[in-house]
Amino acid sequence: MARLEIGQIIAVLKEKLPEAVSEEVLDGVDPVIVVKAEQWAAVAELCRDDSRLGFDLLSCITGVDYPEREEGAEIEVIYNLDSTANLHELTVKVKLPRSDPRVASVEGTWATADWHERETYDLVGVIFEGHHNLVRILCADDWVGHPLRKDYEPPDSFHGIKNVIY
Amino acid sequence: MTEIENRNPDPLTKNVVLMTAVDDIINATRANSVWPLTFGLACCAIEMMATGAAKYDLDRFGSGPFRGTPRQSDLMVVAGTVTHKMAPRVKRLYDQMPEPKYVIAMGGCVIRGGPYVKHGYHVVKGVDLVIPVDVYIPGCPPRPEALLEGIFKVQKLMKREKILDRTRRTTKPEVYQPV
Amino acid sequence: MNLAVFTTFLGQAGQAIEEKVIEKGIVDFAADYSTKWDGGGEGGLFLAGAVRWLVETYTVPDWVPLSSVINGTLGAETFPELGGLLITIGMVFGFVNIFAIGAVWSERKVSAHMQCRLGPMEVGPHGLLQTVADGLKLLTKEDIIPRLADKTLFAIAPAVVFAGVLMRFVPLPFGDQLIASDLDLGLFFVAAVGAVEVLGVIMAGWASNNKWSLFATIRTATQMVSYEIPIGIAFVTVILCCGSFSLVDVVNMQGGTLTDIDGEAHNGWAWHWNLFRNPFMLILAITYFIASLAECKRAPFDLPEAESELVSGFHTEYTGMRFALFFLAEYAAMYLVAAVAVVLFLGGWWSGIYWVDEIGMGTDTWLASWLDGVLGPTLTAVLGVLIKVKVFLTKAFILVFIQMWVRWTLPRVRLDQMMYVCWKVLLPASLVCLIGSCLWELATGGASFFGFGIVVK
Amino acid sequence: MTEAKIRTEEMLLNMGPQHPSTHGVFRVVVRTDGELILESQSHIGYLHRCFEKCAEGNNYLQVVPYTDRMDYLCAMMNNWGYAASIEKLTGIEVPERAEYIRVIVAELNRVASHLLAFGTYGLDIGAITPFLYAFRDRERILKIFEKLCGQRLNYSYVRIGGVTFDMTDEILSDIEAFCDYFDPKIIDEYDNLLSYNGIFISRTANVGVIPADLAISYGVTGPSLRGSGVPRDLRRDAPYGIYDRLEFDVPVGSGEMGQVGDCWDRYMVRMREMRQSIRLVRQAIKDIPDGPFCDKKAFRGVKPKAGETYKKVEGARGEVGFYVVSDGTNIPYRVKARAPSFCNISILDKLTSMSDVMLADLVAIIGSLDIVLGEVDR
Repeated sequence: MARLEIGQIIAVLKEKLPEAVSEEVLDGVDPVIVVKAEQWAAVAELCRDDSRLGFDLLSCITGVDYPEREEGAEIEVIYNLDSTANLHELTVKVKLPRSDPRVASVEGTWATADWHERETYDLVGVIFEGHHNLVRILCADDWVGHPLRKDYEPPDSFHGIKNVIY
Repeated sequence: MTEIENRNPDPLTKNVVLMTAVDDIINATRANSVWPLTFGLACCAIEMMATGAAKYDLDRFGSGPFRGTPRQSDLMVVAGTVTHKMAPRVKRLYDQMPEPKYVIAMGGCVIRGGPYVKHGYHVVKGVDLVIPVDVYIPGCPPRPEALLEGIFKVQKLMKREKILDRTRRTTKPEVYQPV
Repeated sequence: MNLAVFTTFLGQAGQAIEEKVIEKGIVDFAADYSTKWDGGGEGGLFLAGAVRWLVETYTVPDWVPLSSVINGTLGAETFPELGGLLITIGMVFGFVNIFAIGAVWSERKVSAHMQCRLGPMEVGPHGLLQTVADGLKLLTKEDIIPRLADKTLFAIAPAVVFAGVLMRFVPLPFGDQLIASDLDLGLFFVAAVGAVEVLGVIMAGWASNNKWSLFATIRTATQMVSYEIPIGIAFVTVILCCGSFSLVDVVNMQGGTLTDIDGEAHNGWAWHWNLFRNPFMLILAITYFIASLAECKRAPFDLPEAESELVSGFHTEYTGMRFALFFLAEYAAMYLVAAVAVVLFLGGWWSGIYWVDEIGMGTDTWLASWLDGVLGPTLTAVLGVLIKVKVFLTKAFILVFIQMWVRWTLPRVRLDQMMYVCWKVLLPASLVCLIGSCLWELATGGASFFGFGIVVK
Repeated sequence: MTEAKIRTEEMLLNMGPQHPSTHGVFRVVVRTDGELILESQSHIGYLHRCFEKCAEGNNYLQVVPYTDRMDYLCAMMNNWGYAASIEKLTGIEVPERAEYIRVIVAELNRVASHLLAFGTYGLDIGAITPFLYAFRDRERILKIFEKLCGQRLNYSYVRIGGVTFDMTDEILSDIEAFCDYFDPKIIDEYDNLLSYNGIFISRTANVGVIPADLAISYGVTGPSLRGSGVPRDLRRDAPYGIYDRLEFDVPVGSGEMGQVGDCWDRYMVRMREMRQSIRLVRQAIKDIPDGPFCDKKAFRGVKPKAGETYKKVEGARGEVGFYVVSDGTNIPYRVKARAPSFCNISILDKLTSMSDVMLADLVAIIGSLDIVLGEVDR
């Protein structure tokens, strides 16, 4: 139980799942690791259960839309993990194709992911496979579109109420 | 503070002298006992609570009893941001209130969407798209004094009512029907 | 129910009446007539008697159309009874309304001052007319009956609740002789008619077709039925000790001139009140007060109208005047349970000071005879009645104030805790008090705790 | 009558979005068996004001007022969280004096927020007077803030690179006077009035117990997590600003009146935190240095280089986090707010299914989690 540096965290991950981490961005403001989408569920389990890592708290899930990337339109899902015992943190990124953004749900690993994933689905349109109830959470149930996609246009009116007035 | 002109276009009831004394009494009682609906949406609701609480004490003007149910309230203070998800509920609550009923739009968001007017895709740009509003109180959020002033405006409006006048009921614009 | 109202009424009644008053005095008249009406029985239908006297002595002037018919009918036997009844009802009703208006205002003021606020200030001096404004406003509000409600039940429920409370005022004295009807089974009547109110609340909640109301209904039914048991036991204990169901008798045994079992007269003082009759009575009084809070749905037992849980409880769907009736009933019930507590434990209209109590009672105490000399016998009698009314109302209002005080201080209990308090605390406590009181009466031969062996016949 | 002959029905009860004790426009659909709740389903989004979309449409400075309106009860901390994340992204150094001022205003705001939580919790439980007492004292804090920045609720006072206005000596003495007035006399009064009231304890102790591991799994943070006995406080565990120089305790729930993690514990953590906040304010006032109160350059506009960061601070309700993605322009590419209430309230459905919860308890639980809907829905 000790605070680990980012290098040690990656070492632990690679020791158990050598294929999972596809990219390490250590020169940014926060060090970020990029995990392959298909490996993410296993990585999440490992992060939580390995006592050296002990990431028991999922702080935040962020979906970011990048429609104009050189390597193809992408959606990034960013997970901010935190350890209440070890006091270290980790930012994990999963890159998904924008046309069909699918990633495994981690609500079984962290219960808080339930609502966070629903929110990300609602606003960014990422589909979390295996989520028990992936429906809209913030917008109205019959809302159309995912508002935080960069090409989103708000509806002119919704149920007879004028929406765009300028 | 804007107030809507009391609309009484009906020439039949506009100048009924006989009823003025009765009107005066009834309007005075109504104006001095404006019971607001406990209906907070967002930040403005906190200022509304502050208005009802120790320092500003809305109860001095007879508006103290915040009723939890629309059936027993005379005034709906729409305090906060109305969203598209909430709009049908606002409309329903308004419909559930007994006549005569009044609406105060408190804060920028309910007047015209406030800071969310441009990018707030989910925000109703003004509660008057959903229900008719009598008094608008600008501010983000308005101070409790502003809400008090708004309630005084409502009292003024109430004092101009005619009990024979049914136009108030019929001229309410049916802006929006929840689906 | 104030005698002042009554005398004003008299003042307007014309020459003939004035002569009669001077001739004989209203108190004597009333007593006379009520005795006549009662068939010579004990206890006074003072009000009804007085009214009958009025009606009989007052003649409609000749210029009024059909005056001969009216005068003829008034002289007959049946009409005055009916008239007296109606006026009695009117006065009880008037008292309840005026009390409710005052109580709502004072509740708002009391709460405001407890909460560093001022409360109503704008309508009338210190907002005195606030409740009048509220009431008139509610009267003129739109009356909504929900489409899916049971319309008949929905419409009559407030009336049933109000009637349930109002009916319990019948055997309730406001002072010596000031009583609508001194029923022999007065306490039994109070307890029994209480169930009507529960029925009304159940009707209201059920007919509203609202889930919150339904919850409130079930809560009310549970609560009021449960809490009637400790209240009933308190009644039984007092009845056992006093040997009478009549509220007037219960009061009379706590003050004034008491007669012991040997026929010897004693002066009645504050320690002759039932509260001090035996140690168990003290506990019982507290038990009764707690149970009575629940009975009239006051905090901390305000579960049926728990604002933070059930929106507005059983009257969620009620608008305007119907809602106002519930409101009135609630405040009337507050007074009612307080007044019953005064009758049962706090000596009713007896002030607890013998000399004061005997003013206008015909006994020859120094105060009474001095007043007789100063004011004359008629005015002394009136003064005596007024003092007793004042004493009774003061005691009741103090209890009502305590109810308010409790409400603005304590949080609300949960349903299961409410049941726990009733069945596991109040019920055993009151049962112990019942048995204890019985044994005490047996052991001491009815000696009161502080009263040094006064036994009331 | 045998039990089989009594027909019972489960009832579906819709609580909210307009309900006196859902603290805003929160909606719970509960399936009840009499007063017992079998299952509940929370619905949020009735106040979804599109913060994140608005943030993508305004420049970095203009986003600050939107953060106010997320958690309008402790706007200072939200401002701070956002400002801190941008400062981290751009590498702006905040002047020493500004850091002290930030601590003072944030802790005062925490007191104000906890006061409101205390008051409305009393209201939920059925005690009305504590609410008005709480507002009486909250007004004093608001008056100080009004003097400081002209606003009562949504201050936008903590900005990128410092604070908007300097703290004058007069305001400092006002704050000191408030501290002397408030602690310990007023908090003791609250404890007498509500905390140790028998009925209050019986309503809140052993109700809505959240075990520590469950709380962490659901991402519960702040006083609600500390009520479960987990001493996690970002001010101490991941110090930001000058918190590492100040002394304070982290109160945790200990099951004093019932089990660890019940409503009473969560409530009491808040009451004890108020004392700690006042302690922090007093220390900060004592040590506050002279100097500039802001980075003038940052006030004119910031343009971080491309990059992204997550910064969290301890708000009144828990971890306020901002994930900011910059693409090198003066408009953020993406701002994601991690709202503590959003995570805290997500545990409600689990709590109602775990143990016997009555309708009155549901109100107590929602109140003890102390949610702000502006933040839940953003």
